[in-house]
Amino acid sequence: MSKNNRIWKKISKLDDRIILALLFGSVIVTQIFPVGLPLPIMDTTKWLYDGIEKYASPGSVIIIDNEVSPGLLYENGQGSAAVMTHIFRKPGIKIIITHFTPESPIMFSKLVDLKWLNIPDDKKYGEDYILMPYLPGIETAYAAVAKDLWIYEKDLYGTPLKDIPMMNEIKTLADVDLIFQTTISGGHADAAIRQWAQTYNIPFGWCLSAPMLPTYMPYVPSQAFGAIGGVPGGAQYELLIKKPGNAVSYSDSVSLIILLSFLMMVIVNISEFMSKTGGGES
Amino acid sequence: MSLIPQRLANLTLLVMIICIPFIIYYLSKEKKLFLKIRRIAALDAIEESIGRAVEMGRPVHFTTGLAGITDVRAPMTLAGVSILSHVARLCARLNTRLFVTIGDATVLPLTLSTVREAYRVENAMDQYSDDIVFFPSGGYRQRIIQLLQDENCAANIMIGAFHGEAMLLVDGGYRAGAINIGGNPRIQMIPFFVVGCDYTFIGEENYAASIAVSGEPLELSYLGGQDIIKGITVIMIILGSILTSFGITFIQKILGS
Amino acid sequence: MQNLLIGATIGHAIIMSIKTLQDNAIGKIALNGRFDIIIPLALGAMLFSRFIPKYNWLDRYGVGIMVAIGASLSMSRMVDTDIINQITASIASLSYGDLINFINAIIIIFGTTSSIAYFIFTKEQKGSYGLFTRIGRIVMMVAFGAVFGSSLVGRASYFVTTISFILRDWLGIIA
Amino acid sequence: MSILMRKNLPQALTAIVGFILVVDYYFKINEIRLLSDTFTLYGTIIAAFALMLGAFSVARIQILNIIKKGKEWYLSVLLLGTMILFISTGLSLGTTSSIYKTMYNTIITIISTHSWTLVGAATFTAAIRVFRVKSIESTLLFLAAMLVTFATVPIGTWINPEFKTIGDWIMSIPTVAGNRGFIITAAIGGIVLSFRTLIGKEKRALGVELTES
Repeated sequence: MSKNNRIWKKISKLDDRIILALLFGSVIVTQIFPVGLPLPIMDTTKWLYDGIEKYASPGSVIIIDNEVSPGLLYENGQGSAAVMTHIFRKPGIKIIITHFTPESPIMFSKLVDLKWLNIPDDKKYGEDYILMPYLPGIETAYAAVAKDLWIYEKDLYGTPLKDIPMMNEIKTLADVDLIFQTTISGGHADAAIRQWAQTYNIPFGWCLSAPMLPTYMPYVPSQAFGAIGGVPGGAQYELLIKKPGNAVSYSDSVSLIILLSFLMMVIVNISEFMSKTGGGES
Repeated sequence: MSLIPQRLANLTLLVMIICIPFIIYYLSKEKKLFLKIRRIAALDAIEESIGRAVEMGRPVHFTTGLAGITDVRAPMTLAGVSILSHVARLCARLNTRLFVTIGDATVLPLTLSTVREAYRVENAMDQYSDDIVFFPSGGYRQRIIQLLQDENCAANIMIGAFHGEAMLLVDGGYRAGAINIGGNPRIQMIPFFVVGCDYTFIGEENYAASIAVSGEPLELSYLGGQDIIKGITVIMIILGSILTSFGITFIQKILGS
Repeated sequence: MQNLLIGATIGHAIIMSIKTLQDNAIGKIALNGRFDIIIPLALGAMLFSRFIPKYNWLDRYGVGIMVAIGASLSMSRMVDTDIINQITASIASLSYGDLINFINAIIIIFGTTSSIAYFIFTKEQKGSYGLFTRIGRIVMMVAFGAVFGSSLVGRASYFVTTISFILRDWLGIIA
Repeated sequence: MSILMRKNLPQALTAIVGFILVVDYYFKINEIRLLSDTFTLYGTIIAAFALMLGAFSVARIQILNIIKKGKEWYLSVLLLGTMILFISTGLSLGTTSSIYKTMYNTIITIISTHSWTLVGAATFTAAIRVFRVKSIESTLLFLAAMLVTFATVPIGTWINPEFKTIGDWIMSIPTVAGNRGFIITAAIGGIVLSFRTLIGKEKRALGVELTES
């Protein structure tokens, strides 16, 4: 084979280290010299925002199903924090936060510690919002909670529910006006939309992981009014609620990385083609 | 005792989905109906790739994915195992070396017996040894990539439940210059197989292929029953759209929406 | 590293299960006098019989109930969320609206139906039907493309987030 | 023990409980409603045991490994040590205590986050390297991926604002169509599978061996 041919072959077998070096470099550069390109806002994100604006009216009861898990904290942590912040800003609402993943109760406090989720001072624990403990058995647990919210004897901190004022008029899921779920697990997403949104037809919003978003599009907007996926969704949502957040500042780096990666894909394919056809003999 | 009206359509459909397979089974048992699974490109590709491996005198690698048989991903793994028996038989018949890796210890007994049985049926027990199947406990990914490199496999067949690591296995196979054949019903992972593999089982094709190779009449009739329901949904959508275009919302009404 | 993680995770899992039992099982018996809760407690305890070879069949009772609940709950709802609602959502009117609307309707109707038809396994994909299923495959490829693209962005942003977390919060290179 | 107690009774139990829960979804019958509520509650409690069981079986393997002085037994010791540390802290101080949270965040959150990042990065590079435009289909896949991506990242809309419109269109029309076919067929398969599990015709579905093994 010719010399060019060998070069093409070398390029087509691009080395991991080169790619990683390029990516690292681009991240560092864009982090140090941010350009601040305007971030586009996808329709689904807008739908989620509008839906929450619409349904989180004063006097409404809202369930936030928080399934943020430590492994993918950076995947949908910021997105869910942004939406939660949006919900918490609404006046005169009661919020119940449920957990069906063993890790998620701690992750909620992690979101607060990281200052991603800021709870306004006028929202009092026990009067305006309550944290429920973990309940095992995904599909079963969702169904059980839907049938009777008082299946929890105590809240996360071990206070009996009957000593918590806001729970007096909330009995089953029929008293709930809006559900927001943040999850990276298909099992939880399916269970929630089946056992909660469908069975009691309650407005339902989603914060999923980036790969999950397209696969759950068939439910949007017919069964879930909106959805965001991964860090991009989080960044867009932070723009919408005008919360100068973390995710926004990454958009430059992500843009560059994506551009580079597609460029590399094209190069690899071309060089593979050339090396196959033994092209470039001159 | 009163039926919840808006769930009538649901109940009807459920009953249909449950009953039709049994009717199909009865019909096919009575020889009134003959079912045959359509060509599945990836399944033919398996034989082709093994043939190629034989010509090159290089081994074949098969993995049943990360999951075991003790959680909801069990059906995916089992589909993989029944395709494994097909692969093992081919390898035994064509007398080429086979490596089987599993992602979860619970699959080990099943895979072992499957492979042994395959070699026994092809009476090639002289080629069989228990270390054809091995469980890379810890570092599943790295061990498989290592194996693909060291043994220089000519075919890398991955059927079962895969997660984030799928792409890396594909990459391993690619680097070893093997034909990649992937199968994974988890839709989030399929694109990675489609871009990387030479042939891919898409979604339910896994189960269909596993039935095609095992050829169990009951399974086959279940599949046939499902196909009828799929046909009905297709007709409903098209008919409904045509009617709706003329302002008749009959289908939506019977579906109770 | 990995062992630390596994150890911590299963430790956490055990804690969580114990807490649940304390609050929901023992609590219900103590506070509400629901003495029937003893039944699931017994069934749950029977799950551990799988470690005793002689009595390992005992766990089938507990498992059986869990499976029954899981399967029946999901199967009855699936008909609604994943079949009926999907059908009604795919039914689109071709008559009203502009050209774009018409094209979208066509894509939704034929894309959905043909991709369903692709998964009909007991009919050979020949002739015009074969063409139809081919359309289904192509539509699915576009869908997969969306998934792939979304995953790429997801992974990229995940990568960036973590790196800048390291740069920012650990090394403090960036203000 | 007789086959009745070993096999038939558990299967019958599964079928009955399943039947009751299904009926409860379609018919308004107070007795059934009461029963199904009770069963669902039972389910959550048994599930707690199942969670514990999973953890125990991992621990058991490690203990056996230590006893047998198997390979890398010291790692097993480390694992069990961490586990015991967590359990003791959790039980004594409670999971909402700051100490437990700190332990949790320093061990679980950091390690798992970074292992995920490594896998993510590796997958990313692999995707770049392995992506081959072989056929019309993979070309379409590539184009769809590119358009969706460019609609999500600023640079795309900076190059041309139309990217967003196209990306949104792909997300809400072809993606929906393709995935919908997927969802419907998967659901039909899933329902059949669940039913077979209920009547004990499925050997290991949903991960349980309800038959003699």
